[in-house]
Amino acid sequence: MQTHTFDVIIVGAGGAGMRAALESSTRARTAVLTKLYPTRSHTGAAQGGMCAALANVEEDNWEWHTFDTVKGGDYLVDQDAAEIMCREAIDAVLDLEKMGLPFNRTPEGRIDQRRFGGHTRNHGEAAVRRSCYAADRTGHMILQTLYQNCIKEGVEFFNEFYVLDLLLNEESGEPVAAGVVAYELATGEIHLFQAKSIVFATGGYGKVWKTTSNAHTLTGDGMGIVWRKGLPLEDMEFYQFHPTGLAGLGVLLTEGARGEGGILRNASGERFMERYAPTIKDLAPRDMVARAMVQEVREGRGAGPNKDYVYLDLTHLPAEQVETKLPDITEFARTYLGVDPITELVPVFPTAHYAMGGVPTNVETEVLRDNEHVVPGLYAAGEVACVSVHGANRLGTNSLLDINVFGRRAGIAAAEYANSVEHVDLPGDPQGATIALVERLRSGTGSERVAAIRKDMQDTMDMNAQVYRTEATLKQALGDVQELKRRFANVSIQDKGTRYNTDLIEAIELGFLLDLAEVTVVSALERKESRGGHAREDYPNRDDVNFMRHTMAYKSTDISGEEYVRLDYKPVVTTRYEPMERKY
Amino acid sequence: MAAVVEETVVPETEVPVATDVTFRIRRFLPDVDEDAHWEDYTVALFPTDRVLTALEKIKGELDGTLSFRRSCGHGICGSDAMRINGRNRLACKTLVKDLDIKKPITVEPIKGLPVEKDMIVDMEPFFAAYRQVLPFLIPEGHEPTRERLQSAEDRARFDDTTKCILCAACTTSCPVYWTDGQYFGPAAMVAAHRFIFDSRDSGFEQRLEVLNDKEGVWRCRTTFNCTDACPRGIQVTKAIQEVKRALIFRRV
Amino acid sequence: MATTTPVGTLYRGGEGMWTWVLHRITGVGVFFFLFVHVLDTALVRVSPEAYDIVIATYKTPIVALLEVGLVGAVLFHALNGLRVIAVDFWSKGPRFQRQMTWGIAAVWLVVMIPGAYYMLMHSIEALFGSTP
Amino acid sequence: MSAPSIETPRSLSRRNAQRSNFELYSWLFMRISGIVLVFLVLGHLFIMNFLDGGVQRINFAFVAGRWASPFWQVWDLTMLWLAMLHGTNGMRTIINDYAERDQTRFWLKMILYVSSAFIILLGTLVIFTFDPNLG
Ligand SMILES: Cc1cc2nc3c(=O)[nH]c(=O)nc-3n(C[C@H](O)[C@H](O)[C@H](O)COP(=O)(O)OP(=O)(O)OC[C@H]3O[C@@H](n4cnc5c(N)ncnc54)[C@H](O)[C@@H]3O)c2cc1C
Ligand code: HEM
Ligand code: SF4
Ligand code: F3S
Ligand code: FES
Repeated sequence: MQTHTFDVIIVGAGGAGMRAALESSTRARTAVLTKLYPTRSHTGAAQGGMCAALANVEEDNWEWHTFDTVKGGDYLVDQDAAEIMCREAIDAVLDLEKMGLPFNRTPEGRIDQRRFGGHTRNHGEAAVRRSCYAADRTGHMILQTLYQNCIKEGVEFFNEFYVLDLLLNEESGEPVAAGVVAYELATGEIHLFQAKSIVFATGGYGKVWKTTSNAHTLTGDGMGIVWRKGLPLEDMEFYQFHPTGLAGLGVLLTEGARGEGGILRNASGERFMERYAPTIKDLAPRDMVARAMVQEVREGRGAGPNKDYVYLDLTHLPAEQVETKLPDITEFARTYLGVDPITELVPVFPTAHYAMGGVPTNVETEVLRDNEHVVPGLYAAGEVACVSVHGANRLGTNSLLDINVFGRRAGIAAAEYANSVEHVDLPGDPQGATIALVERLRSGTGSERVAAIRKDMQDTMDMNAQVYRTEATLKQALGDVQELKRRFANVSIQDKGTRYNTDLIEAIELGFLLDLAEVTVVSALERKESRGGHAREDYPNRDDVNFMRHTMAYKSTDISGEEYVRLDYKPVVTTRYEPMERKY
Repeated sequence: MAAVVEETVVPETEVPVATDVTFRIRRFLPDVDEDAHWEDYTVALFPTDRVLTALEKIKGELDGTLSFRRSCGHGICGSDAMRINGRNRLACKTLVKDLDIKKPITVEPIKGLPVEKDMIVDMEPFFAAYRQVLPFLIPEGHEPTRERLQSAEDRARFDDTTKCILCAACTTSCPVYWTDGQYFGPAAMVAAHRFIFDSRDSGFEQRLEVLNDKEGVWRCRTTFNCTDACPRGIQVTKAIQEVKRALIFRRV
Repeated sequence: MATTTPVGTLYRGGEGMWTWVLHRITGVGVFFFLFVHVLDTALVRVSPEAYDIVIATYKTPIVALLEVGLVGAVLFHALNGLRVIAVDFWSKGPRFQRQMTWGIAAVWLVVMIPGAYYMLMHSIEALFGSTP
Repeated sequence: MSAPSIETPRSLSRRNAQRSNFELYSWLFMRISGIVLVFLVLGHLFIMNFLDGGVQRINFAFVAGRWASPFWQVWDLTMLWLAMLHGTNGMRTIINDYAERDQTRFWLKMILYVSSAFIILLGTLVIFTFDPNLG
């Protein structure tokens, strides 16, 4: 076993991780640990764009952007955080351009902007062009540009190092960050990393669901690790289902398609969004569009042999525009469904997409251990974190923005903190828990298989904890997940080797997924209202009296030693916008 | 990409049925195997399933030791380049319906990089070559306060090569790279092209030094394997040719 | 480290790869022929008789066949060389490389079929008497 | 668990790039000489094999007649030099491709250069010092 010592450790090399690394590595000795080669991170899959009120093509300002974000998030957004994000958005985009990102350009040579769901002019008057984009591969360009700049700055990467544990120590009775434990995939070796600051930027956990736009590797490791340490997770019931996934596959077709003028139609060809959001129609926020689509299908207006999807119509757009502004998704539809968007309607249905919730942090990206106190030296940014700028529903493009704004903040804060303190000692037997976890799985002789349990979990979550939920479906999901956790205790893997043991890794990841599925369902059960991405059919209205607050979930043990999910609540930060009814 | 758009894949008319498909996979487990060997696996698949789905199924249901990298599952992260029926492809972008399933489908690791385990190869030499061509913007002059201006035409000039996902399908399909691992390979040339032809960049002289090297752009023998292999449809050979001409005429 | 370089199957490259293989083989072949050719021509310096004896062996049917092979090889190498040059210097070259490959194949056949017939005519005459 | 020390980031050592245009020029030379050779070699083959009865008519006297003219002397001399340099340079590439060890590579190239030089000189000598009256 090896021990490495750094000032700052960044876990994850997606957009958030690398943006942090660029700031931190110039200020302090930094290492980036990532379970994937940096360019494999799922930020690269993001398509549509990144919003900032540059006002390059029409009048705009960051205050309108803030309002849209707050309203889009169904007023569960912490408004101080949203203000920071929308104000810093402009520099975030310009910084990327200076780093070399090839944005699409206006005829004047400025960064071009297009419409996106929920982004409006003057507090909801009409859709505004705010999303800065590079065709439909904005995330790809961000990921490549950040990686290229990391090469330029000589950032130190530990590629294919799976972080499996967070090391905390006590200082005057309070937890402080001390390091992480990582498993080197190539060799099966355990490494200890001691650091003054640790930044988690490990992305989301979409693989809890079956139909998802998320990568196989988005298994919520960071949230899972933090959770197992007894630290809280915030707002886990708010998970976003993106309206336009390729039907049956979940592969995403960007909202930018509707930003360019695409229209959703039901089986009879009706533009049904006119009924649900008369003002901005197809460009309503995602939660509303996803619900409308499910509603259409439920009421028998779905298309296809099983009437289980609707159509995205791009056929009225000039072929030129589709080919140049949306080349990738055009190809996805052709490759995976054999449908040509230029001449045919594309079957689409909501797909699990984005975690609004996650590891709670303040606007300095410091991780909270309860409603008020932070864990010194521990930071989180990106999809893993919950600042919360997205509240109950994230607006499209605000995540690429989030990773850049808060990734940058995390890098600066972590480095500055590291420069002001000494290393904390590692706790006793730091690698013990990790070795036990690995050995238990490697030497397990049970009869259960990882793939089977994972499939059952995804099936029940798709069935019972998707766009619409009720007390009954959520209870069903909870029972199923708990049963699966019992089965998981009896799991065994076939690969007993040390090198590139992906069998083992998948088992570990499944463990995290099961934990997160449970937290999600428990949090959802207790939120007896409908708000943003959380739609309870048994409580169809928003209830600001009882639920205008964030959920904080903790892993706890009761007197009999049984583990359970304990829920607590945290107030929402409101600065200038009072909650109103959400109409578009 | 899908060469033929078949009517049958639109589930309007026909509900597809699963058929048994055999995969002949080149296996190598460093912990137990002396040498690589072939192994056959049969799984039931739909015509619209990807080869990646098949590998997932084999790993999940038949043999957990089968190892390969994958992430996004739809051709955007570059993890799963491998040799399918003799050609470099992304497993997640190759559909069963586009393969001849009467014979076993062969799956092997990409060629020219050291095989670590099954489909997993050591990518470090590949990324080392990439890093050598200075794959980042080297801007000129002072930083402007706003964005640098660039016309839409100037932006279009290098669009093709910005699509690269560093999957290594091209480099490991190149006959020159197989025999001479020192050659930078097409992917590095693509990266160089992306910056040389960016109107905002001024690092031509610095990159020239690398590209003009013995193992640089002149090693390319225009065999077009890279262009055929590229899952992003990048005109790789064309990009290399443009770099060559830029070097000869010393202008972009 | 127990890593193996797989000797795997042959890479199923496209036309570009196979024409490159042929270009290489023909290039090497012609190069070695040129070696021998300069040596035998050098005999003219030694003695006319020696030269004529060697050249006489060139007139046998077997060498005539080889001669056809040589012309075929040089012709292919030359045509493909021009194609490669077009790929490098003509901006549309890469786009039309496949068409150009089939183009040179056609030219090669058009030249070689009558050419081979013509070159072998003498041998055929020598072996089977004159053709009608 | 064994603990091989890992360098981070793992890197592949690479020879340093030298500033020289040799590869550029040699690449250009291949194309330019190729174009010239098309005329010279194809012309040569055409004349030798197809005009007036092909190889059958070649003998000392024929050669003697041809090299009496400076035109054919220059033709053949250019062809000899270009073809040999072109071929040698091509062989150099091939050796670079396939010879795995630096040692082998070096010696193969040495053999190549020496024999090529010998052939070029021999050929030149023959063309210039050829005495048509020898017969
Ligand atoms: C298909 C798709 C399209 C999208 N389009 C848009 C869009 O148009 N606009 C927008 O704003 N947002 C979009 N999003 C959302 C946005 O892309 C993501 O939320 C964001 O990129 C997340 O970035 P990240 O850096 O937090 O995580 P990721 O990019 O997912 O990176 C996670 C990193 O963590 C590492 N990691 C994970 N676990 C471990 C571990 N245990 N040990 C070590 N390393 C670990 C991984 O290797 C990886 O490097 C889209 C998302 C998807 C899926
Ligand atoms: C007749 C006209 C000829 C043309 C147009 C021509 C053209 C070319 C070109 C363009 C190349 C470079 C290929 C590349 O870089 O990929 C080449 C390579 C080569 N040529 Fe020629 N050539 C001709 C004649 C010859 C002759 C007469 C010889 C033999 C002496 C020869 C031997 C070679 C060799 C050995 C190579 C190297 C092949 C390789 O690297 O794969 N060529 N030729
Ligand atoms: S150029 Fe194409 S094949 Fe090569 S690495 Fe990039 S995406 Fe892959
Ligand atoms: S395969 Fe290799 S030889 Fe050139 S055209 Fe592509 S780099
Ligand atoms: S899994 Fe991402 S490219 Fe295939």
